[in-house]
Formats: sequence, C-alpha cells, structure tokens
Amino acid sequence: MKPDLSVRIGKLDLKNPVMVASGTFGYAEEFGDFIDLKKLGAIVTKTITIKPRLGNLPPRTCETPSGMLNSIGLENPGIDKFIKEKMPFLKKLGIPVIVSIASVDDPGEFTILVKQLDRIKEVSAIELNISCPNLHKERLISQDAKDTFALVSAVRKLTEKCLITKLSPNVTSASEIALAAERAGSDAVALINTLGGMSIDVDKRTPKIGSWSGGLSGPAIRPVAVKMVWEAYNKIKIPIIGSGGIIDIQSALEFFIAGATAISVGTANFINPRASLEIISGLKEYMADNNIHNLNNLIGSLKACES
Amino acid sequence: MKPDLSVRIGKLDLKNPVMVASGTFGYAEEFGDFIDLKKLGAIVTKTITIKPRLGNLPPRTCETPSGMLNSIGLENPGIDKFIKEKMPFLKKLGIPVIVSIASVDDPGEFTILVKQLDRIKEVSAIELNISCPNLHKERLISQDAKDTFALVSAVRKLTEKCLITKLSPNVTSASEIALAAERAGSDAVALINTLGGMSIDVDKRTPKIGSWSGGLSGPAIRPVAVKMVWEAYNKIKIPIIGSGGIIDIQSALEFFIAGATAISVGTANFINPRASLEIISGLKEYMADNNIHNLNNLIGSLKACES
Amino acid sequence: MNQAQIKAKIISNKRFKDNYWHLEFESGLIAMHALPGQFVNIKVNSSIDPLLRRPISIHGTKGPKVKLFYEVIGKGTQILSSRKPGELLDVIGPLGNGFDLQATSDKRQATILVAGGMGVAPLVFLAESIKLKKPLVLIGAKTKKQILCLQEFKALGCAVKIATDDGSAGFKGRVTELLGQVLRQAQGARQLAIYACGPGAMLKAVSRMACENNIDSQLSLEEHMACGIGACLGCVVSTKSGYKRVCKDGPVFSGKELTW
Amino acid sequence: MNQAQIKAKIISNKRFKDNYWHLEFESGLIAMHALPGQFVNIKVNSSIDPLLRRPISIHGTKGPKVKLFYEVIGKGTQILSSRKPGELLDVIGPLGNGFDLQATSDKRQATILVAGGMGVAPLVFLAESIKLKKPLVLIGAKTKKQILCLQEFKALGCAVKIATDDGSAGFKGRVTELLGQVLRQAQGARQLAIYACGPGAMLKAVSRMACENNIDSQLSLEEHMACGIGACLGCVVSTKSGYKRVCKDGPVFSGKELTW
Ligand SMILES: Cc1cc2nc3c(=O)[nH]c(=O)nc-3n(C[C@H](O)[C@H](O)[C@H](O)COP(=O)(O)OP(=O)(O)OC[C@H]3O[C@@H](n4cnc5c(N)ncnc54)[C@H](O)[C@@H]3O)c2cc1C
Ligand SMILES: Cc1cc2nc3c(=O)[nH]c(=O)nc-3n(C[C@H](O)[C@H](O)[C@H](O)COP(=O)(O)OP(=O)(O)OC[C@H]3O[C@@H](n4cnc5c(N)ncnc54)[C@H](O)[C@@H]3O)c2cc1C
Ligand SMILES: Cc1cc2nc3c(=O)[nH]c(=O)nc-3n(C[C@H](O)[C@H](O)[C@H](O)COP(=O)(O)O)c2cc1C
Ligand SMILES: Cc1cc2nc3c(=O)[nH]c(=O)nc-3n(C[C@H](O)[C@H](O)[C@H](O)COP(=O)(O)O)c2cc1C
Ligand code: FES
Ligand code: FES
Repeated sequence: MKPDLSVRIGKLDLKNPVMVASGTFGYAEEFGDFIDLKKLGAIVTKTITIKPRLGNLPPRTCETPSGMLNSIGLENPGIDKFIKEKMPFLKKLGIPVIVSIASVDDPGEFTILVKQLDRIKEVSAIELNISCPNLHKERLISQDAKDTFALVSAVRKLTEKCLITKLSPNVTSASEIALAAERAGSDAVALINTLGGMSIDVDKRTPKIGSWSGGLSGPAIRPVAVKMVWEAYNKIKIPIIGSGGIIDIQSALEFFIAGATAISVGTANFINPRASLEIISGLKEYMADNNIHNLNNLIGSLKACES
Repeated sequence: MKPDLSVRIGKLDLKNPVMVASGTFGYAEEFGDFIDLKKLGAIVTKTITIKPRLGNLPPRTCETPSGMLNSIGLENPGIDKFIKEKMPFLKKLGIPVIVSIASVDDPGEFTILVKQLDRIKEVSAIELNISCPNLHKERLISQDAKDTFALVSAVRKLTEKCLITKLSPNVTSASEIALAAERAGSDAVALINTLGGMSIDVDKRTPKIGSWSGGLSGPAIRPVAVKMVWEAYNKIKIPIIGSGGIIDIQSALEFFIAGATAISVGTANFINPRASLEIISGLKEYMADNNIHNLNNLIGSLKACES
Repeated sequence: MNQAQIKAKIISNKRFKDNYWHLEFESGLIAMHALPGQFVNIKVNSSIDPLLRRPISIHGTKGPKVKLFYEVIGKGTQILSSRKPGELLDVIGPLGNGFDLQATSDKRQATILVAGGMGVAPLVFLAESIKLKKPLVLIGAKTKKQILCLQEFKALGCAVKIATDDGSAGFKGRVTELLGQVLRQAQGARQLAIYACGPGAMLKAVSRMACENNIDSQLSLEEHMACGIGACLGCVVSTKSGYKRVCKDGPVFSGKELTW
Repeated sequence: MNQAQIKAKIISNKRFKDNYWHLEFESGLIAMHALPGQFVNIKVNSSIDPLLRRPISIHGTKGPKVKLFYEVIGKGTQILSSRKPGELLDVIGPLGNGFDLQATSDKRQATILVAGGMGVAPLVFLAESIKLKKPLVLIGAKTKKQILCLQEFKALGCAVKIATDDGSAGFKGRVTELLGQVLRQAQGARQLAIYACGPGAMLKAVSRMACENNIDSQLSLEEHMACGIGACLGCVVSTKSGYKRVCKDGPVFSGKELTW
C-alpha cells in the first residue's frame, strides 16, 4: 500500500511535507526549467515588505565550510508589485503558496501586509519572518519572547489564514520563543532561519560580505537546527517546519524524526535544483522500507540509544 | 627583522598567541609524541571539577558536516588527582599552564577550586568554563549576564591570577555576556565554546550521541565564532581568546583580524596534531610578508569592503 | 528558457599550460543553445566541500561538445582539473544572457574585443560567431607568458594587439591604455562597438572610455554566485535601474547601464 | 611511546573482492613498532569532508611495509579506496595496545581466535606472531562469500573452523555457537586462551562464554573516535575500573575488565 505523505499545518493541508524555503527559491519561476513545480508540498516566497527594497551592498554571498553566508537584505519588489507581477505565476501552479513577509522599521507594517494578503484566496498561508539577520537590527523580534507574543497576537486578529512564525537560532532558548508564538495563536513555527556569521578575506582584511556579516546556512548548521526542532517538539503542540542544512533524504529524515511535521529545503536548491523532489521520492521509499504507512508515525519518533 | 608574536592577557605574557583549547589536548602528555610542546603559547587543560567525574554515556562523539559533536560530560579525575598526577608533567614544560575549571551542581564550587589553584605557582591562569553544554542544564551560567557577573565577581576576589571567562555561543548576544564578565573583573574572555547540536541515526531513529545532544565544533562553526569575536571586540576592552573551527593559518588569521588577542586550537588537534605549531610558523610568515612587526597591529584590523 | 541540469560526460580535461586547463564535455542540449557570453555552473564533485557550484564561461561548442577554458585558482577549480574523461560532470546551463550582437550588426561598424587575463574565455566564442566582421582583439596580461588564446583569435582571422604590464610582449602597459591608443587612432573613422571581459577594474575603465567616446560597450561581469539561476539575489551589480543579477540579467551588461 | 604522524607512501591499494580492499603503505617506523591489535588513524584526503581520521587495524607488516585490510562502508573508506599507489597518506600510528600475548605464553595452553566479519583484520597479524602455537581460528560471517582471510590463516598453519548464519559454509549459525561447541569438546582438556575481534554483540557473547568457563579472553573493540590518541575521551567503554579509552587503553581489553 502507498505511504501517506500528507500532513496538516493548522488549516493548511499539504499533499506532502516538503516545501522550499523563503529566499532560496525566488518566486518559483526561476526553477521551472529544472523541476515539475506542481510536485512540491508548498512554496514559500522570498520575504516581501511593504515598500520595494534594494537590498544590501554586494558582495552578498560567500562560501564557508559546508555552508554559505548571505546578506541579501530582503531585496524584493514590495507587496503591490509582488501581487501584480509574481502572484499570477504562483496561482497557476495550483499548489499551496506561503507568502513570507517582514517589517523593516516598525512591526506595525506586518498588519498592513497581512490585511492585504488576507484578501487573496490563493495565499494559503502567511509566514512571519521575524528572524532575518540581514536588516542588522540591535535585536530581532524573534529574539524576545514578549515581542514575539505581541507581534503574533496582533497579526492573529487580522486573518483566519494559516500563520507560520519563523524563528531565529540566535537566542538562548528557541523553544521558549516557539512557546510564545504558540500562545499567541501561531498555527506553526518554522525553525530555523540562518545563524549570524561572518567570514574574512585575510589578504584584504575585509569581510567577505559587503554588509560585514550575514546569515549562515547549509549542512554546517544542521546539528544546531535538529536540536532546536527536537527541543521545540518537546515543548509545544503546534506543528514545526524544520529547516537548516537539509540536502537529501537522510538529512530530511533527521528533522522528521526530531519532530518536524514538514521541512523546507533552502541552500540545497542552489546546489541541486532537484533536491526537494528527490527528498519526496526518498521519503516514500524510506516509509515503504520501514513500513510506516502514515508520516505522522515517523514525526518525533526519536528514541534513546540502546547501550 | 623578526615579527613580534608576544601578547599580553591580563598579567599573563605569552611568547606567542597560539594556545590549545580545553578538552581537545588532554593534559598535553597525549601530544608529546607529535609536537614540541614547549613551542606552544599556552596550554589549557581539560576542565577540572572538585570531584572526579565519569562523564556521559557513550557514544560521545560523532562527525557532522565540517564539524563534530561531542558530549564528554567533563570526565576528569577531580582537582586533587589532577594536581597530584597531571600538574607535574605540565610544570616541567615551562610554558604557561591555564587550568580550566567548572562547577557541577553549585557555582560555589568555583570558589573552592580557585582557592586551591591560587596556591600553585605554575598555574599561570584560570579559565572559568561556565559554558559547557554537556552537563545538560536548563541554563548555563554564561547564558545569563547577571549570573555571569555574580560568578566572576565572586571568583575575582579570591585570586590575583589571570582570569579567563569562557563563553557560550548559545545566547542572544554573546557580547553582552562578555561585557558582564569584563565588568566583573575578568582579565579576558574566551569565545566560543561549542554550539549545542544534535545528530540522528535515521536507521536506528536514535541520537548519534548517548546523551542525546552535544556540542558542535570544527570549521562548520567558524563564521559564528568570528562574528562573535568581532562584536565582542567592539564592545569590550579586555583581550579576547578566539576559538571555533581554527584549523590552519588562514582560519587563525580571521580571528586576529576580527579582534582576538590570542587563539585556541581545538578540534584541529584531532585531525592534525601539528596544527597549532603550523599556525605559529604561518603567522610569522604572514606578518613578514605583510610587514607587520607587532601582532597588535593585526588584531582587530578589519576594515570595510571597498566597493 | 532552454537551461537544464545535466550529468554530462567529460570528453577531455587537459592542462594547456601552467594553471590553465581546457575541458570538453558532451551535452547536445547545452551546445545547441549556447550563446557567446553565457556560462555553465558546475558541481565539481559530489562532496559538500566545496559546497557551491562554480560558474565557468562557455569557451566554444563543436557539435554536441561544449568547451571550457579555466584557470586553477583555488579548491574548486583544483578539483575540476582532477576530473577524468569518461566521468560525469553535474552541469547547469546554458545560463545568463549572451553578448548583444545587435550592437555590431551594422556593416559599417568595426568591432573591438578587449580581453584581460581569463577574460579571453568567452571572447573566443564571441569572435568565432562574428568572425566575418574580423574584429580587432586586444589582449592584456601581466606578462607574455600569461597572454592567452592568441592563436585561437588569429586562426579566426582577427587582428590581434597585445599589451603586457611588463612590456615582455606588445604594448607596455595596461590593455586599457592600448585601447585608448586604438580609439585615438580610429578617431571618428567608423562606428565602433566594444566587447570586453576581464577583471572588474579593467571593465570599469573600458566602459568609462566607451562612454566618453560614446561607443556602445558590452561587458561580461563576474560576481560571487550561490545559485547561478537568478533565485538567491546574491550576485547583484548596481545599474541605472537598480541592482541587477549578474547570473540572470547578465553576465553581459551594456556599459551605459552600469553605475559602478 | 613510538607513535608518530607520518606522510606515508602508498605502495598498493587493490580491491580484494566485493567491498573489501587491501592497502599497503611504507613506514619503517610504524612497521618496526607495530604489535598485533594496534591500529593506525588515517586522514583519507586533505579535504574537510570527511573531517575526522579513520581508524584501521594493522593487518600485518613486511619489512618497512604496513598492510591494511578494510571494507568500504561509507564516505571515508570510499575515498580511501580511491587513493593511488605513489600518493602520500597522512597516517598516525601505531596506536593503542596490542593483544596481551602473556595470556597465551604458557606452553600447555591452546589458543582460539574468534573473528566476526572484518574482525579478521587484526587477528591475521596476531596469528602470524603466535603461529608456533598453531591457534585454532573460528571465522564467522553471514554467508560463505563473506568469509575472509581463510587462506591467510591456513597458510599460517592454523586450524580453521567456519560458521555462517545461512549455513552456506561450515557450521550453520553464529560463530559464538560454534565457539560453544568447541569449548564443550575441549571440556577441561587443556587451558585455553581466546582472542576475538568483531561486532560488539559477538564480543559480548564471547566474553560472557569465556568468563563462564573462566577462560582468559582478549577482545578488540571498536568505538567512534575523534582523536585516536587518548586526548578527547570520546571513545570510552565501561570497565570495572570506570570508563576506559578504546583508542589508548585498548582497543584490546580483557573480557574480565569489561562491564558492558
Ligand atoms: C559568469 C562567470 C564566468 C566565469 N568564467 C570563467 C572562465 O571561463 N574561466 C575561469 O577560469 N574562471 C571563470 N570564472 C571565475 C570562476 O568562477 C572562479 O575562478 C572559480 O569559481 C574559483 O573557484 P575556486 O574554488 O577554484 O576558487 P576559490 O577562491 O576557492 O573560490 C572560493 C569561492 O569564491 C568564488 N569565486 C572565486 N573567484 C570568483 C570569480 N572570479 N567570480 C565569481 N566567483 C568567484 C568561488 O565560486 C567560490 O564560491 C567565471 C566566473 C563567473 C561569475
Ligand atoms: C580500533 C579500530 C580498528 C578498526 N579496524 C578496521 C579494519 O581493520 N578494517 C575495517 O574495514 N574497519 C576497521 N574499523 C572500522 C572503521 O574505522 C570504519 O569502518 C570506518 O571508520 C568507516 O568510515 P566511513 O567514513 O567509511 O563510514 P561512515 O559510516 O561514513 O563513517 C561515519 C563516522 O562513523 C565512524 N565509524 C563508522 N564505523 C565505525 C566503526 N566500526 N568503528 C569506529 N568508528 C566508526 C567513522 O570513523 C566516521 O567518523 C576499525 C575501527 C576501530 C575503532
Ligand atoms: C540566499 C538566502 C536568502 C534567504 N532569504 C530569506 C528570506 O528572504 N526570508 C526568510 O525567512 N529566510 C531566508 N533565508 C533563510 C532560509 O529560508 C532558511 O531558513 C535557511 O537558509 C536555513 O535553511 P538551509 O540551511 O536549508 O538553507 C535565506 C537563505 C539564503 C541562503
Ligand atoms: C571533544 C571535545 C571536548 C571538549 N571539552 C571541553 C572542556 O572540557 N572544557 C571547555 O571549556 N571546552 C571544551 N571543548 C570546547 C573547545 O575547547 C572549543 O572551545 C570548541 O571545541 C570550539 O573550538 P574548535 O572548533 O576549534 O574545536 C571541547 C571540545 C571538544 C571537541
Ligand atoms: S547567483 Fe543567485 S541570483 Fe545570481
Ligand atoms: S578517540 Fe579521543 S580519546 Fe579515544
């Protein structure tokens, strides 16, 4: 019998639990030549702000051991242009579209963005990016439980749509922030956004990134992400969308076993555009081999080492 | 003319700024066959506690992308046996010996340990390990600025010896904790200890580490460490001892340029026992090539990208 | 678009001289659609060290064969040079927009190609496709040993002038000074079009000179790339119409557009 | 101690069959000091993927040559199998304590070697050094194809018995059941000493049986290793005198010591 890969995130039903992570998949068009986009569980868009943003000074990316740094700085066309120019293509795909949004100066911007997106039927869910390290703020919203609670509560009042709160690993306890998001009515949390990092050109004695520091992603951060997912899984009841260094089925499985209901593939899209689809088929195989009929039986199935 | 590699950490003069990190060099004996120990800038011992500790359940280490997890759990013979059996060899080396210590149940244990070490002439400095992730506490001392301030202040009263406070990267702002340590009278801070992490055997569906999670080290965490060193350098005046993924001269230079007065080599000792000495000679070369006569002219020399 | 991710068979991978290598792989699809100025993005091995792909210009095509010309400068190109004929190479391409040939379509017009260092790689492919125009090629390098593709350009019937910083061959000085000379001589003669690839500083100088002489210039840029397909917004360069992606909107830009 | 980090020339590296490989490298120093049961710790390439060294038992020595016998099971051994003769291998060794030969020094005593799977690797070296004792060797594997080093042991004049889980060769069942049979037959005959290497479960069974029959057993263990030289305290196994390091206090332990 065929394994059942469907999962539920709040009100949102996914035919499979494999999404692509915000900022690593453009607006999907960019990948149309490489994979059948319709097979994805969901697409998370690049983070959108109210006004268009130019983004940060180049160079914006550099390679690090088993990872990369990026400091894009939320370059995006702004909500209006996004809706006019990017949504039509996304609508046509007929798969869940999760729109990621962020505020730049004032958390109040979230309410404006949410009201606008709430009106669009094809927006399946809204991801609150309160964890972008590349605006170079003193403190991110997701670095404070109270701020997180306040922001999510405010937004929750404005929409019935599935709300996902994306959290930063640069905190003393990610699960405490996750708990604040849950209490404020978030339907799910996305763990993790990038880890703050910096890399230096020792000949020039300058940072390798134009805006000095950036966000670390890729396999290097996987153990950090898996631990945070496991800790959150033991603290909250809402679904967790896991990400951080997922590049293949093996690494994806670590997240499901640690308690992720769904996963998102990020940096791996750059290296192997087919990574997300390969994970979907790999997941079917693994479930068949281990006769797990329903994905929910795999989620959080971690048990102690026998010794 | 020969470049001057000597640096000063509080009262402690080092002939060169390259140390070996606590827990990655045993008690130095283990490396006697591979390198001339006398050439090291300083040796930091495995962390010592009052009572002997068995340490955590094996397996205690696993490999991760460009890194490794460890959960040794501060296995050590206890302070008395350490002084009786391990110090004699260390004394004979005639290079600065930095003894790392930790409390297990009650911060008060630090005072007992410090009093005992204060009496030993050959103990050049004491490193306060308030950042070990492998005791699996709800919160580490170094995860709270007040706790850090209180602990360091209490210890400061008990000894004139150079005090180094070793900090955790698992915090919202490492530089704030560093500031607390400085205000409490620490002579230096060591940045960073390992990042909490977890890795899963997807066939067994168990953690790869017996105690579930461990500390992530190695090149993977270097960008995180470099950023924390740079941020601390801009916030505090006391010297910073940088560590995190240093494996060669290139990676060591990133830390000096970011503001580290000295560095410590950890995981690299396992892969290449000669790494620390190769870094010392590489540093001499780099300084000669760039005619930097005094290391202090390199420390914190990071400048913006020209674009 | 006609770009694809392909496991392409390596046909040959030989050192040309010093650290310069020629690689040929087989991909009918990429060869068929490749335009001068486009590039491929290569996963040099199946390991996560290095993690990212490496962008390399298309140096030419022959039937189903795609030719690359690369310099070993670091870990990725080092590993690429160790790959053996018969092995499969994970390649994405053809990527980016090629040179705009309209700029030189006019018969009355003379075409100048300016190559600095490895900048010759895409320009040989360009010269091939416009060889009927017998473009003038200016090649610059530090020293004679580093002058590349001289024979290729001559074989295509191009007139070639050389500039070396140390004067060990041709004009002593930067290739941009040589270009200045050429432009002064060509003074007002015929309409000109300039195509250039090379180090950033050289390209800036070329575009400045082109603008001053209001000549149309087409520059092939390099930026650090994470995705190479326009998705990450990492490889941007600043233009009159804001930041543009070198990988997708470029790598070729008109000198007029760029604001660096 | 006589351990060292050496860049040793690879003399040969050949597939023996299936995923099993023989590698020989040259290091007079390691060869001279190597004892049966000791191992070397190898950096399989100069990349950071994989990051850590890989421990491999010393399978034998011949003059300045050190022989290894390994199975390709993952990334590191895969890369090791791709290394070519003439290349330099970064090796640390000889590491750990060898088998305690005292245990079998007594003339009246019979010696049994029990090998499970790749456990044959160090036991061939041991058999060579005690071949005058003509030890009895029990080799276990899942199936006939996986019975390793049969010829080597016979060539050394050892009596060899085989056990396969599927009965495709020799005794049908676990090698430990075969050992049980042998012990029953040897009932009280002469004093015995057992040396074993193989999967953890097998070693546990062997040590249990040895203790029950109060026979001295020497077991060669495996644990995940970060340093291999006793510095990280990562590779511990629990013994009557607390945790001990497999790399430094082992890899060989007396069955009596172990408390797993
Ligand atoms: C569109 C384009 C076309 C190119 N065509 C060619 C060509 O035909 N022949 C050739 O020899 N080289 C070409 N390059 C440069 C080539 O991509 C780099 O030399 C190569 O990536 C170096 O990788 P490495 O690991 O050997 O060097 P490293 O220095 O170890 O690389 C470190 C990181 O920096 C990046 N990087 C280093 N140099 C460059 C560069 N100049 N541009 C962009 N990223 C860089 C690498 O991709 C890698 O991510 C091209 C670059 C671009 C952007
Ligand atoms: C003292 C000692 C002697 C050994 N002698 C031999 C030998 O002679 N021949 C042989 O084929 N194998 C031997 N092994 C096992 C060998 O070390 C592993 O098969 C090898 O490390 C696998 O690496 P990999 O990258 O191919 O596999 P992977 O599974 O990719 O390795 C992943 C990680 O697990 C570790 N690991 C995997 N299996 C083992 C294991 N059994 N023991 C310890 N660490 C492991 C690896 O070192 C690596 O860090 C020995 C192990 C030890 C501890
Ligand atoms: C180039 C790049 C751009 C990113 N942009 C965004 C973004 O706009 N919004 C966001 O929430 N996360 C962004 N991220 C973070 C990813 O969505 C993801 O959370 C992170 O990269 C960890 O996953 P990974 O290791 O699989 O890449 C970006 C990551 C990268 C590498
Ligand atoms: C196996 C192992 C054991 C360690 N034990 C200690 C310890 O006892 N005390 C301590 O302060 N740090 C300990 N550390 C942390 C290191 O001292 C160092 O801070 C960390 O590993 C980061 O540096 P690296 O990436 O160069 O290894 C240990 C690290 C490893 C890998
Ligand atoms: S490299 Fe990603 S957009 Fe150009
Ligand atoms: S592997 Fe480090 S102590 Fe054994």
